[in-house]
Amino acid sequence: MLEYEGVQYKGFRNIYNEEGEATGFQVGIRMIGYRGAWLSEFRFGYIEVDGEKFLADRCTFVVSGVEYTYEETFNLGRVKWPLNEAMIVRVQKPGGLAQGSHTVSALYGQVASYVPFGSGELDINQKPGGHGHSESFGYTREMIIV
Amino acid sequence: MMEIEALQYKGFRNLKDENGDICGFQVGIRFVAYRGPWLSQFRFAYVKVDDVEYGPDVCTFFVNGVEYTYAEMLKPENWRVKVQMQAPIYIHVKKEGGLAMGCHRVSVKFSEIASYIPERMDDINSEMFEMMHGNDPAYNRDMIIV
Amino acid sequence: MSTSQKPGIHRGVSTYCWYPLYNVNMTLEDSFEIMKDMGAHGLEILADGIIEGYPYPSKEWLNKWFSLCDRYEIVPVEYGHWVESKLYRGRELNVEESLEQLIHDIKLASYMGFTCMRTKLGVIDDKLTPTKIWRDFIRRALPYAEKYNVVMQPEIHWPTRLTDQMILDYVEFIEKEQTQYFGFNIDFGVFTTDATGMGMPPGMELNPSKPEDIIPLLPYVHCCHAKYYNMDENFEETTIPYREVVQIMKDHNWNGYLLSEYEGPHKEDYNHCMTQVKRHHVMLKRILGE
Amino acid sequence: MSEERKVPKRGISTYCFYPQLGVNMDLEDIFMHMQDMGATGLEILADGIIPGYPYPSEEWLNKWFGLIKKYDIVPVEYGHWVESRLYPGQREASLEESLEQLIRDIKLAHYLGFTCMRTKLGVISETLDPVSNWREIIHEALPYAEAFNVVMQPEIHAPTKLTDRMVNDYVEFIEKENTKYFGFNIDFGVFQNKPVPEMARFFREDRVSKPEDIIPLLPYVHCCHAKYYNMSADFEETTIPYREVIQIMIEHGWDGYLLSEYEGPHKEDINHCIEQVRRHHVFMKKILGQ
Repeated sequence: MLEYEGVQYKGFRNIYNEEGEATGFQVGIRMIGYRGAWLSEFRFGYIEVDGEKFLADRCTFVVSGVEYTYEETFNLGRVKWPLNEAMIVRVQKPGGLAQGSHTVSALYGQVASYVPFGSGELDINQKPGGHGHSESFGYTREMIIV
Repeated sequence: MMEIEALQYKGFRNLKDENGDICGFQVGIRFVAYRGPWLSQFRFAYVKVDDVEYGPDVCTFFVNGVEYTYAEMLKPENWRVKVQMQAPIYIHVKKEGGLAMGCHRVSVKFSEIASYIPERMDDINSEMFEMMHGNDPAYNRDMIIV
Repeated sequence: MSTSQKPGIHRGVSTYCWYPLYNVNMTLEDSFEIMKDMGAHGLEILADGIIEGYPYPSKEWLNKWFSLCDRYEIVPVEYGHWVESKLYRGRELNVEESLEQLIHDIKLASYMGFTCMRTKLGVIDDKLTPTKIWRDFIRRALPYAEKYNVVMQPEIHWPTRLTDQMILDYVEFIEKEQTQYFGFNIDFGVFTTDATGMGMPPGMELNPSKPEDIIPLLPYVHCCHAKYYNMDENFEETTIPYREVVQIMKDHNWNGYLLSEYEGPHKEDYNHCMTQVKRHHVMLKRILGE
Repeated sequence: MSEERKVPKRGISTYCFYPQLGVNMDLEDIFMHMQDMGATGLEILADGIIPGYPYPSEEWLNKWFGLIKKYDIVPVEYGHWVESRLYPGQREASLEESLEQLIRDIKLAHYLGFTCMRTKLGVISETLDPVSNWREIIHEALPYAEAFNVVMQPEIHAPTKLTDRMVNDYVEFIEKENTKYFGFNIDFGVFQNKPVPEMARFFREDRVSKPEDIIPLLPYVHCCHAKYYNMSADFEETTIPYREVIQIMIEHGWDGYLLSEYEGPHKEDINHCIEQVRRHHVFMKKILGQ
């Protein structure tokens, strides 16, 4: 099941290479909406942890088990981020996150052709958010790395 | 999915007999617990709607799709049938004309025998149930008949 | 009127009413149970979010779909989908690409038993004017709509008004094409005085369509979003003149489904949404004299 | 190779989320949290977790083995009950009725990959003394436990004390039977020495066990319920002397599983439960030197 919030608690942990060194961390995000996004319509702003923003260049995005760079999503108009699935954002950060509690935020969204405003590019100075629907929340959460 | 309450909103409706006349109403319940009882360990006192109590004599119970009277459930050989946790029990209450359209105050009093708890607790009419669930929103809900 | 629906005005529900709760603490079957509770059999789904594996659902999921519809006596009415004009950065979808999406959805909607589609077109301005090439790909999709017996319907949604130019363009197109397979879903939100359910902020007062504005359009309307923003304890919708609108539809022998669609506050609160939809259907039953 | 320091291992019980299961959580969600925390030891409560219990379908069993592999889960303890008041009027189940339940669970626990069982016997007194024929029941079941390689363990749970006669009876039985297939799960709640905020009325000052009371019992303990009632913001369990108990376990080379089991307030609040279990495992990693 998904958690109601945009940022998911499940899946929040450090990630390690074969030698067992922490190379970064991962966090799940879900679309609080009524339709999944074609990858070419997915828009990413940032993952922010304790004030440090990680932009697309330091992230990869896992959907249905397949990992994509942000650029790779631009032309994928027939691959769907399913609504009932959390996208796992893998963030490069040597040493990963320290054990303990962190303030984790995310800014992301999807282009909606049926609404008038722009191409959906996200300004990284925007505050965390997803879709701008009134009933969506949980784009900033206190979460613990064990 | 089930609702977190013991008394389920889903399933709350009037029931029709073969020739389409309303012959009663339905209420779903679930055990907010880590296990369900064997059928013969199920205990039921009443479904109460707007202060009218409907006891076991006017109720039948749908467990895993099979309909039982209360007496049938308590038969010794039914200790081999387990109340599954993955779905509610639906109670069919006989009441000519069913419930009027509109909002009703619904309460339910049921429990189970747990051998690992002292026998004193077996009596459903002990004041223990009232103390624990008297005005517990999980056992008392305002629900609408459409 | 699309062929397979029985005459009269019938009640239904859109899965939109619970969209933030799906896959959190609700499933499609849960909404069917609630519909059965209310005797509201008409269904609208938003295909993209509801159909697992969209746009290529597995055989297993489709089998489950048909058995659930059968078991809960669900009447598939409206299949909500989108023609994604802004699928790629920097350009609009061309006619061929739009047609590919549209035809796929027509086939899937028909296969799943739907008779109407809520066809959401890409827009190019704040008045929600559709993409310039809409006539080109809708015209080329009409033979498919006819073959698969589904009506394509853009949704007329506030702030658009029933008397806007866009509506006249749609009617002109339908008359010119002489087609029954293009029409529109009128969202009752066009009649609302308060699209928040909590009172419009000062200076943002709405200029809603009047109930009688619907009359000339009724021949082209196959189902409606029975929008509700706030149901009070007396089972009244406090922002939309429901009785007037439905009376006009009855007087003009309109046939079709009113599909409840909640857009008020607290959509994350299961019990709130449950109470609101049930109050809505008590009101609809009273107005429809059921 | 340096002698690997024997240290208790971390896991969790599905009991931590029981009000959420089937509502807004499923078993796979719990497995993901376990992987997040590196706490891969698992306790399930069989009756509630296994759909179709006690006869799970082939399909569910396949899914079970798939999930265990996918999330590197170590099945540790299979919680089950030997009911003694099965139907109205019955005060103690017969030996046959008891064995029918127990042997069936031994086989299912083994098949699912578990090595321990939390065997909850019926009680006949306010101080939770087990049914009078518990020795015959366990004695007859021992050959099955051995054949299927699972250890049956009643749980020693507050208000029972480690020095109570009941515990002594168990030890006497084990020595007499000279068996490795009967022991007990010690629930850390027996060491609780401070009341739980908001639940003070349940605390019994007179029934607190001292950490050293565990020493003579360690040979018979295969896993423990790492009970926690209240984890503070700085990752401390505020009601149980964890450090002393775990220090003793390490000194005596005990390296079984500590299975987190939450029994504090607000169990219906999913975010509270997630945060409490994560704080618990930060705390346990610290005192286990991981």
